[in-house]
Amino acid sequence: MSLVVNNLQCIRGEKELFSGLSFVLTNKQLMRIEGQNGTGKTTLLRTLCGLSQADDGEVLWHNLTIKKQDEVFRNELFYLGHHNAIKADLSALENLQINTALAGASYSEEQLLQALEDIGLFGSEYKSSAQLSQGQKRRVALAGLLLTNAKLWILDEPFVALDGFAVKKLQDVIASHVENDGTVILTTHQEVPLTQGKILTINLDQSNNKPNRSDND
Amino acid sequence: MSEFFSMGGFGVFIWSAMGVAMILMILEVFSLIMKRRVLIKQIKRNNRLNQRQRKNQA
Amino acid sequence: MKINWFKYSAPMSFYPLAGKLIPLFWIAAIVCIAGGLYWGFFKTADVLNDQKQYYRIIYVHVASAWMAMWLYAVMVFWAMLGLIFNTRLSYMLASATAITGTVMTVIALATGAIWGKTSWGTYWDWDPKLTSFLILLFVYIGYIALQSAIDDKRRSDKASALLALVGLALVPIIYYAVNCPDPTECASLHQESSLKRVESNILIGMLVTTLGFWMYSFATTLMRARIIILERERSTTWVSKLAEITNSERKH
Amino acid sequence: MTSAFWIILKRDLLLALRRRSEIFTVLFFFVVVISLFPLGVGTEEAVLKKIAPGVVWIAALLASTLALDRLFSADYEDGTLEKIVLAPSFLSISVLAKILAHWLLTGLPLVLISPLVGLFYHLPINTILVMMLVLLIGTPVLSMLGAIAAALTLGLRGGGVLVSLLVLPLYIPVLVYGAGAISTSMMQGVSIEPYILLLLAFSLLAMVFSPWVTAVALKISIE
Repeated sequence: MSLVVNNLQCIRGEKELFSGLSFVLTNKQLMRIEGQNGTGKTTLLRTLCGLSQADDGEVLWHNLTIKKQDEVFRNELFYLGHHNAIKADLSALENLQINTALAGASYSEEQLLQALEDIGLFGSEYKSSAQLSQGQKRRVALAGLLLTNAKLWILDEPFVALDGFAVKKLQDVIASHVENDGTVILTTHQEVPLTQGKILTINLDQSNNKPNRSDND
Repeated sequence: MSEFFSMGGFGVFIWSAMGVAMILMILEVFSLIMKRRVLIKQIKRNNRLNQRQRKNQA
Repeated sequence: MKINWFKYSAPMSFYPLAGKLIPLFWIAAIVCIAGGLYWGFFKTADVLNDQKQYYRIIYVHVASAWMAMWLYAVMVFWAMLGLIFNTRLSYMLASATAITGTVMTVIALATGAIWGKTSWGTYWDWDPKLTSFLILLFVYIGYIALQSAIDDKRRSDKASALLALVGLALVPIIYYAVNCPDPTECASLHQESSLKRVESNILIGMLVTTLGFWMYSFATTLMRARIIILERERSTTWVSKLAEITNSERKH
Repeated sequence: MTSAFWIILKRDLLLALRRRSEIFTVLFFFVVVISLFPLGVGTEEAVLKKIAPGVVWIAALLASTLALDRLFSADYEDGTLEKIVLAPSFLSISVLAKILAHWLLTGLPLVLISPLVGLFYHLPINTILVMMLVLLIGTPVLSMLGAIAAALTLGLRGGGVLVSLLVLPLYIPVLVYGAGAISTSMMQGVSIEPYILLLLAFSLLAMVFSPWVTAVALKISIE
């Protein structure tokens, strides 16, 4: 099980975000993507998911390009973007239930409630999400991580808006996923200590500051 | 001559049809030429700015 | 001679090639339009006597109407090529074609209205042909509006290309609907091909003018494509090395 | 595979139930438009009977486009759309669920309230029934074609107006045959069957192609 990135290039507008990006990520590995704002961290994550199209290069999962194996790949992928996918008109529990069901798994109400309690939302399960704070909404989205069977986690700034308790909890969850043969790719300024496994880092800053894009398509 | 232009009484219609077509086509070409001119001026200005910046940095 | 088509699918190679072709298309356009109209006005006196003089509108009307429809097909062709091969030049050509197509549709509608005043006594009639062209105009305008509403060029190219394809799929249905508002009568209504009834003398003028309009469309489309290329590639080195960019401003 | 369909359908209906005002806004818009016409063109019975088929369809087209803007944009803004795209099921199936929910919330209420038009415009009973039937067949086409335009204009400034501009010309066949069927039903001894069959054909064609095209458009738009 591995994620292979070959010679990836992304251009947005007239700016080349990155090019010639290659790496291999296997189980028990965590990759941190660093870079200043606007260097293409989110674009890279979205390209790895298949939400965005690369201008050049390819992303392989199980030695097959992700375009060709949509279903298998998406079953093994957990993606958390900037937005939490939380509906204000639904309760925390309903949101979690719908989001996990969309990802293809159904859980009993006890399991869902337990996940919400574990992430520190005890007492807010039935509250309308409109009443939840930004950090609490993020927790609802992250509660999905406690339940999912996905192998590959792609998390865009997962620690944003979380307080100390939730940060600690999330660090533990990520560490134990890596320990259990999982793979994690994330963008963050937060250290993630691992008890087992390996941390890789990519910095997108160097590939920036190119005045001109190459001439050939 | 005037007989030719009157076109048996249909002159107004015929010449206005020709006129409309011609005006629209000329307008299209004119706007293309103007757009290109403005664009080239912009690119030149940008390039000059870039060159100056590079000199200042050096 | 083997031509490397992939080479010309890159904007950098296409730009100078188009620059060389544009004057040729202009010459062809002017010669054909002038020739066609000359024929139409001076060589058809035997067919078009005083009561039928208004018929001369048809040279411009038919030429622009055919081009309006043909350019839509051309636009869809480039859009489809873009969606299949993801070549940027195809998208650029599709959007360059759209505006000339719109101009042709407007000319066809305007001259059609004037034609209508002379032959039916009213500028506008909800006749199927005029209505279809009005809808064609709406479709062109929708395409252009969508394209200009999206700032991100990649998205704007793909989204408008998809819209052009959807339009192509629906145009026959819309055309059928405006032609046969009553489906039971439509089966019996059999329109004779209008081309066959046209005198060959007039047909020559019509065809030559149409050819001229076609050449005109080539010229304006290429001009617009060059502008789009310059706009999008303005920060590349090849654009900054172009003769028109490097030469100094003219001194007065 | 089908589970995503039911999840999305149930969720959209639940959301609408929690925020009922949105359904009623569309419905009242429809009622307001049809009651403005008699005030504008006069209240003569013969005139009203003549224009009723066109009026009801144009009001339905406008009401349907009014709600299109929100079809995908709410999911787009809060990130749910990314979840739907990345869900391990066919995107076109999920899209079909969204379209069906949209029709149940905006199309079906119009069908149910349309007898009111009959009342306002002095239509005979059998014409009212025909009107309900053609609206029932025709309004899904509006939702399905509208979904394509809504997906293409996702997240754009002024998207609502643009959607109408893109989609209204595409609605013409439904308008022509939908209104044609209602007019014909007021004539003696003319069958409305050809109209109904054509509308059914449009409905089926749209159902086959629209979810697929909309899915492609969504993928382009969220990139």
